[in-house]
This record gives sequence, C-alpha cells and structure tokens, in this order.
Amino acid sequence: MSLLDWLFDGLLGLTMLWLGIRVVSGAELLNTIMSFIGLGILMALAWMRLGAPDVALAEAALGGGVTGALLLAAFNRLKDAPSVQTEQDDKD
Amino acid sequence: MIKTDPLRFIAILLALLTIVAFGHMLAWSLWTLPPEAAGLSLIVNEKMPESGVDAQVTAILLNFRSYDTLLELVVLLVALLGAWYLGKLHLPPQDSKPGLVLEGLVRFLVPVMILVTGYILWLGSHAAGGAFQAGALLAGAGVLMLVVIAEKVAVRDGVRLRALLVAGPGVFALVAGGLMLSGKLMLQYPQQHAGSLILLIEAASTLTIGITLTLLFAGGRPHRGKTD
Amino acid sequence: MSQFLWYALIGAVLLCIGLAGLVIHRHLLRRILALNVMSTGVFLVFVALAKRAGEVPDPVPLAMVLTGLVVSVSATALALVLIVRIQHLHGSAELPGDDA
Amino acid sequence: MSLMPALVLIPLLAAFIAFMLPRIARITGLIAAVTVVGLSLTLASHVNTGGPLRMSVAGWEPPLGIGLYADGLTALMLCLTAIVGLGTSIYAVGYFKVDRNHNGYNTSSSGWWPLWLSLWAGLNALFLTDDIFNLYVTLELMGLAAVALVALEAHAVAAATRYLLVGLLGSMFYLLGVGLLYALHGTVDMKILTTTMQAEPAAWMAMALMTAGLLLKTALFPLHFWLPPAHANAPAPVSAVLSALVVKASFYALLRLWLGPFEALAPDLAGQLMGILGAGAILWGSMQALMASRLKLVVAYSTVAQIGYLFLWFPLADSTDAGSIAWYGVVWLALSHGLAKAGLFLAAGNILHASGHDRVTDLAGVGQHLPVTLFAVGLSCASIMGLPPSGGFVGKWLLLNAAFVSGQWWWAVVLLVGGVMAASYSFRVLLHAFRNKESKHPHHTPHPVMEWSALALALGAILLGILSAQPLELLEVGATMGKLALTEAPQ
Repeated sequence: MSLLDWLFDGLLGLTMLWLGIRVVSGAELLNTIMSFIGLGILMALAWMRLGAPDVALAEAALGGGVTGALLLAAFNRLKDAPSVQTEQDDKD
Repeated sequence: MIKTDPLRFIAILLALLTIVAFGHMLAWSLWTLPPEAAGLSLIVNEKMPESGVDAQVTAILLNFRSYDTLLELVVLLVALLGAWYLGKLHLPPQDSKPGLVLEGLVRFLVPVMILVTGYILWLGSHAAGGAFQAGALLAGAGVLMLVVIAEKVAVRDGVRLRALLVAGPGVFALVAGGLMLSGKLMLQYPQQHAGSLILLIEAASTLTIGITLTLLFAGGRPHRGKTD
Repeated sequence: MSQFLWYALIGAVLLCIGLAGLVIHRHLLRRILALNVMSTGVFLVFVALAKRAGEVPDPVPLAMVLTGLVVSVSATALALVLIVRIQHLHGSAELPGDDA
Repeated sequence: MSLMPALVLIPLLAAFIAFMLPRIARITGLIAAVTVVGLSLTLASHVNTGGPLRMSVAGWEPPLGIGLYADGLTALMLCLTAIVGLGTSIYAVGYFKVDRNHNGYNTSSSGWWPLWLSLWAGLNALFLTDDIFNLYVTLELMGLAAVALVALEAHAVAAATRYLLVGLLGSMFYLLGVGLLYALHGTVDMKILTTTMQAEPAAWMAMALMTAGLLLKTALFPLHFWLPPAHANAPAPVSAVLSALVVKASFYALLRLWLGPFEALAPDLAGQLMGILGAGAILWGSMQALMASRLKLVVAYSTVAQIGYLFLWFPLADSTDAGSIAWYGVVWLALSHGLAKAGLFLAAGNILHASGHDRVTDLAGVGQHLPVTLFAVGLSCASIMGLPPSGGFVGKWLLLNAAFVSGQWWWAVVLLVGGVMAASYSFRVLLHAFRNKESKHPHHTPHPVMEWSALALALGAILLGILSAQPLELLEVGATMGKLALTEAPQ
C-alpha cells in the first residue's frame, strides 16, 4: 500500500465521515439531503477502490441518484403540503 | 433543547453513550476478524463455467442465489403497491415552464439513456453491469421525463402498465415454475439455456425496476385510464 | 491497519452516526436519512470485508449488497410516501405523540 | 420435492394476477388460499412419515446455493399460516365487499389481495428457508407487505410509519450480524454455521446484533411500543394476520437461530434475561390490556403479553430434562395463540363493523345482535386464558411442568399471574358484551361469512387442545430438542 494509496483512502474515508455527520447534524433540511447524495457518490468511489465496480455503479445509480431524487421529491411535497388536496382513492 | 425537555435530553444522552459503547465493541470485533478470508470466491470460480454467464456477481444474483433476487423483486413490487394504495398520483404542479434548452436537452438525453440502459444490461453478462444498474438508469430517464415534460407523459393505470410492473418477478416466477414442471428443481436452468434464460429475466427485471422506481418517484397511483 | 479494515471501521462509524441521528431527530425525513446513512455504513462493511479475499473481492457479499441496496431503496420510497401522507393528515412531518 | 417451492410460488403468482387483473383478484386469492392449505397439509404428512425434507434451490448445494429445509416445526407453522390465511381470506371477501365510507373507515379493497398474497408468500418463504441472508430478504418482504397493509387504513398511517421505521432498524442490525457471520465462516447456511460456530468476539457481536434485530421485530417488551397502535388501527383482517402470523414469524426466526448457530454460544445469562423480558411483557401487556378503552387495543396488548409467554422458553431451554417439555409448550402456545388471536381480531372487526365503534364500555347489545361473533370472542379468550381443553391450556400446562421439573419455579409464578390477568381482561370484555340493551338495531349486521370465519378460527384454537396427540408427534420430527417425555417426568 503506497503512500499515495493511503493518502487517497484516508482522505476519502474522512470526507465520508464528515458528510455523514453533516447529514445527521445539518441545520437546513435541504443541505442534509445534498450531503447525503454526496455521501452516496463518495461511497461509490470507495467501492471502486475496494475493487467492486458493479456494486459501485449500482450505489451511484440507486443510492445516490434514485434515493436522492426520491428525497428531493418528498422534500418538495412536504414544503408545499397543505395546498395539495387529498381525496380518498376510489374503488377499483 | 435542554430547557424545553430535560427528560428527553437525558434519554438522548444515555442513548448516545450506548451507541458509542456499541461502536467500540463493533470496531473491536471487526479488528479481530482474520485478515485473509477467501470466503466463497473459490467455489464460485470453480462453478462459474456452469453458470451460463462470465460476470461473477451476475452469476450469483441470477443463478446461484437467484431465489434471493426473485424475492427482492417482489419487495420492490410490494413497496410500489404500498405507495399506490395510499393515494392518487399528484404530478408536481408545473409552476415553472421548462425552458427551451432544458426541454431540448431532455429530448436528446432520454433516448441516449435508454440506449445506455440496453448496453449496461448486455454488459452484465460478462462485466460490471446488469439488471439493477440498468433499471436504475432507466428510472433516471423516467424521472427526467416526469419532471421536465410531465404533461406529455401519458401514464395511465391499466392492465398494460400493471403487466409491465409485474414483468420482472412474473417472468422470474414463471421460469421457476416452468422448470419445476419440466422435472427440474426450482430455478435450476438447463445447462445450455442458462445464458439466454438469465438474459430474458434480466431484460424483464430492468423494465420493471425502471418503471417501478419512476412511479415511486411520482409518489402515487396514476389516474385510471380511459381504456380500462 | 490494512485498506479493508480502514473502510470497515469507516462503515462502522457511519452506522453509529446514523443510529445517533435516528435517536436525536423527530422529523421523519431526517430519520429516513439517518436510516439510509446506517444502511450505507452496513453495506460498506460488507464490501470492505469482501476485499479480504485478495485483489479480486469475494463476489457473494457483493451480490448481497446489491440485493440490500434494492431493498433499502424500495423501503425508503415507501417510507417517503407515508411521510408525505402524514404531513397531509396531521399537518406535521413528525409522528404524533412521539416519545422515542 | 417440488412441494416446498410451490408453497412460495403459488401465492406469488396469485399476487401478480390479483394485481394485474383486479376484477378477478378475489377468485384468485381464494383459489390460491385453498391450494396452499392443501399443499401445507400434504407437506405435513410427508414430513410426518418421511422425516425432514431438504432441498437446495437451483440445484446448487449450500454453501454456494440456498437450502430449503422443512421439519416438524416448519410443517406446523406452515399449517398455522395456511389455516389462519384461509380463514382471513374468506373473512376479507365479506369485509371488503361493503363500502364503508359512512363511518369514516375507508379501506381500499383492491390493495388487500396482492399485498396479502405477497405477505403469505414471504411467510412461507421464511418458514422454509435454511439460509440467514435469505431470511433477511423474507423478513424485509414480510415487513414491507405488513406496513403497506396497515397503511391501507387512513387512520393507521402514523402507526404504519413507526412500524416501518422499527422494522428497518431491526433488519439493519440483523443484516450486519449476517455480514459478520459470513466474514467469520464464509457461509450463510444455517446447518453449516451450526457446526462451524465457535465463541469469538465477532460471533458474540453477530449473535447480539441478530437477536436485537429480531427482538425489535417480535415486539418483545420494552421494544413493543410500535405494535399496539399498528395492530389496533389496521383493518380487521390485517390485524388478525399481523398478530397471529407476522410477529410469530420473527419469533420463529429467533428460535431457528438459537437452536442452530447460536446454541454453542448462548450463555445462560442471555436466556435468563430473555425470560425476564418475557415476564415483563406478560405483566405489562396484561395490565395495559386491562386499562385499554378500545376492544382492538385490548386485543393488541394481549398479543404483547402472549409474546412474553413464548420467551419463557429461553431460560427453560438450558436445563437438560425440562428443555424438551418447554419446547413443546412454547410451540403449542404459539400455534394456539395464532388461531385464537386471529379469531379474536376478526370478531373485534365484526363488532367495529356492526356498531361503528369498539369502545369496551359500550359493548352492550353485542350478545343480542352478534351471537356468533361473541361466541368466537368467548372461545378465543378461553384459549388465551389457558382454560382446558383449549390449546392454550396444553401449552401453559407443559410450560408449568417444565418450570417445576427444571427447578426454576419463579417462571411458574409468572405463568399463573399472567393467566389470572388474561382472565381478568377477557372477562371485562365479555361482561360488557353480555349486557343487554333495548332493541337498538346496529348500523348493519356484518356479512355472515365474516362471523363464521371468526368462529371457525376460534374453534381451531380449542380443537388444538383436544386433538393435540397427533400434531405433537409431528413436532418431534427433526426436533433438535429430542423426544418429549410426556408420560414420566424425568427426575
């Protein structure tokens, strides 16, 4: 494990921890979602370092992309919630 | 927070202390794990020729432990059912008219993404790729379409849409059942057809995963179609 | 301190960070985020321990992580739909009478 | 040999058809229910005659592939799931037929069949699997389907969310435990793990994590806070299935793990701790049931209490001579509680359906208008209290026997106190229900099929006590706890 590898892995790990802390302790909800998406992308990078390309691809697409999109969509719906009228679903 | 609810503050403090203790024990147990462990990689290498594909992870997901993947696709379907039977679909109100550039980009990007989805699906048989990654990319294209050109996307709840949503686990279960009827064990692919059966299941799963995740992004059940 | 152990410990710490977030916050969206941080941590532990099989990691835990990823995405999606529904019914994105 | 996979594939295919073609959902559901009951009974007879069945999915032998295994316990749990499933499916035909918007309860019938059939497939898959990672996937499938079913009821969305969060937390701990075990032994197959398991730090941590995860999902006191609101507010057939089957499935998983891989590791201290938590569950659950205002809440807290009885097995399992008696007692309690609680929740659903509310104090007149339902309530309470000749009595009697034989008499005290408290909250309900009221006609009488299915399940709990000899032998097939010394209590 050369020094450069160590430097890269160490930095990547610490940044992931920092993002994890920001997700949990962030004041503004939108920032926490953004930190989580960042964490998802860095996680994909970490898994590339650990020699698992297909799982890294899945994490970037599913963990970062799709989950991030779902979170942002939910965040928007929560923001302007009262205006959206909910009628009970009809019988099928 | 201390002033408002001292009891809750103490409870949280205690909880955090237990979490720190738990973290130390977990770290210690990870530390004591043997540094070299081949796990099942030797057996997988040995059985790869009979699996019908060259990529190891795809072989495990769709042949050696295909039963897990079947149940997991059902989990995805159950999540969609839960979201559907909670309420009608409310497409996000189009407050901002998408600019010409954005719409132009999406018109160009979505076909490319669908092409790449097909490529990643095909790649899965011999390199890093497969049904889940391709499905997630398809969902990305779907989300783009829903957000930018929502009104042009005719999503109608009907037998056709539901057939697509059930295609992945449905084909998987039918293949499993069919193999059982033909005298083999459940999900035991015949040696020579293994590759093509896996590709068939992966294609159906990609379609289902893509559409299911897009509808989960939309967050509700599309309106009843005129056809149904 | 080999590479796999470093990432495994990072995964363990992420798990604890997520657990702490779950305990501290009452807003449901933040709790879902905390749960997702925990699951990423668990998956990182899985992939890190798989690397002990040498240069090419052991594929079985990787397949398990893929399965776990799809399961956690579908669970998160269902949770988010439920949360939006609670916001409509109770006006606040927190569980009523939430003592935890 | 294709019996075991069919038990999973048939409900799955029925769920897909029910989702795709909502119009024929009811027919598909009923046909699938009857088929699965038939398959479960044939599997039970195969196991009884030919011993435990074993099969590796897709032909790949464990540790590479996934193994399916069915012994006496699996057969009995599958039959319990099938019988309760059939009864609930028939009940659901009546329950979802009537449009009940008028008293504020709106349940979408179209969501029930696909979700319930997927849940059933997950339950069957969980009972049959011999692989701890596959167990994780089935636990997650069962958990999500249960949450989606609870959320069908508009009033239960908050309870469903809390249930989902607790379920996900439990699955997370369980998954980390699986990861550690795989890291140690390179396999996730239970039979292989049982042989290779040794006491080392990572193994202790894995056991603690997996047990904690499953305790969360089994709602053992003090981790039970999510169960009462979820079970009490869900639609009646959903509450029945959750209390009777879903909670027992995670207990079954815990039992499989503690009889298999963790047997070498299990310290006596952990067994005693589980016993104490179980005793706490019995006392706390019964007390809450006594004070609950709504009938469905009484029944939900009664579930919390009855789960406590199941955990009394852990301290008694260590003593060599009483271990097998306690094993039969706990399994018997699980089976009879499953049938009795399903019948009780369906009956409570009938009362709620008929009078629009289920406040215990205003249950007057139920005896006049819903005699069959009240009979079902009475029979179910008899089994929960443990009155002879019900299955509950046989289970409690075996546990009492085990407690005395093993010399741990204090568990017997807990059993008796629990029985008394169960009797008190049952009679409180029955007392109110038998009071007559002037001829105020209820909103509308529930569909007869709903009343008779509730009664059928309650009768099942009683029959379980009377016809207990044959199934008990079935339990000995492949049972790791050895033969039952029913006749002479070994000194």
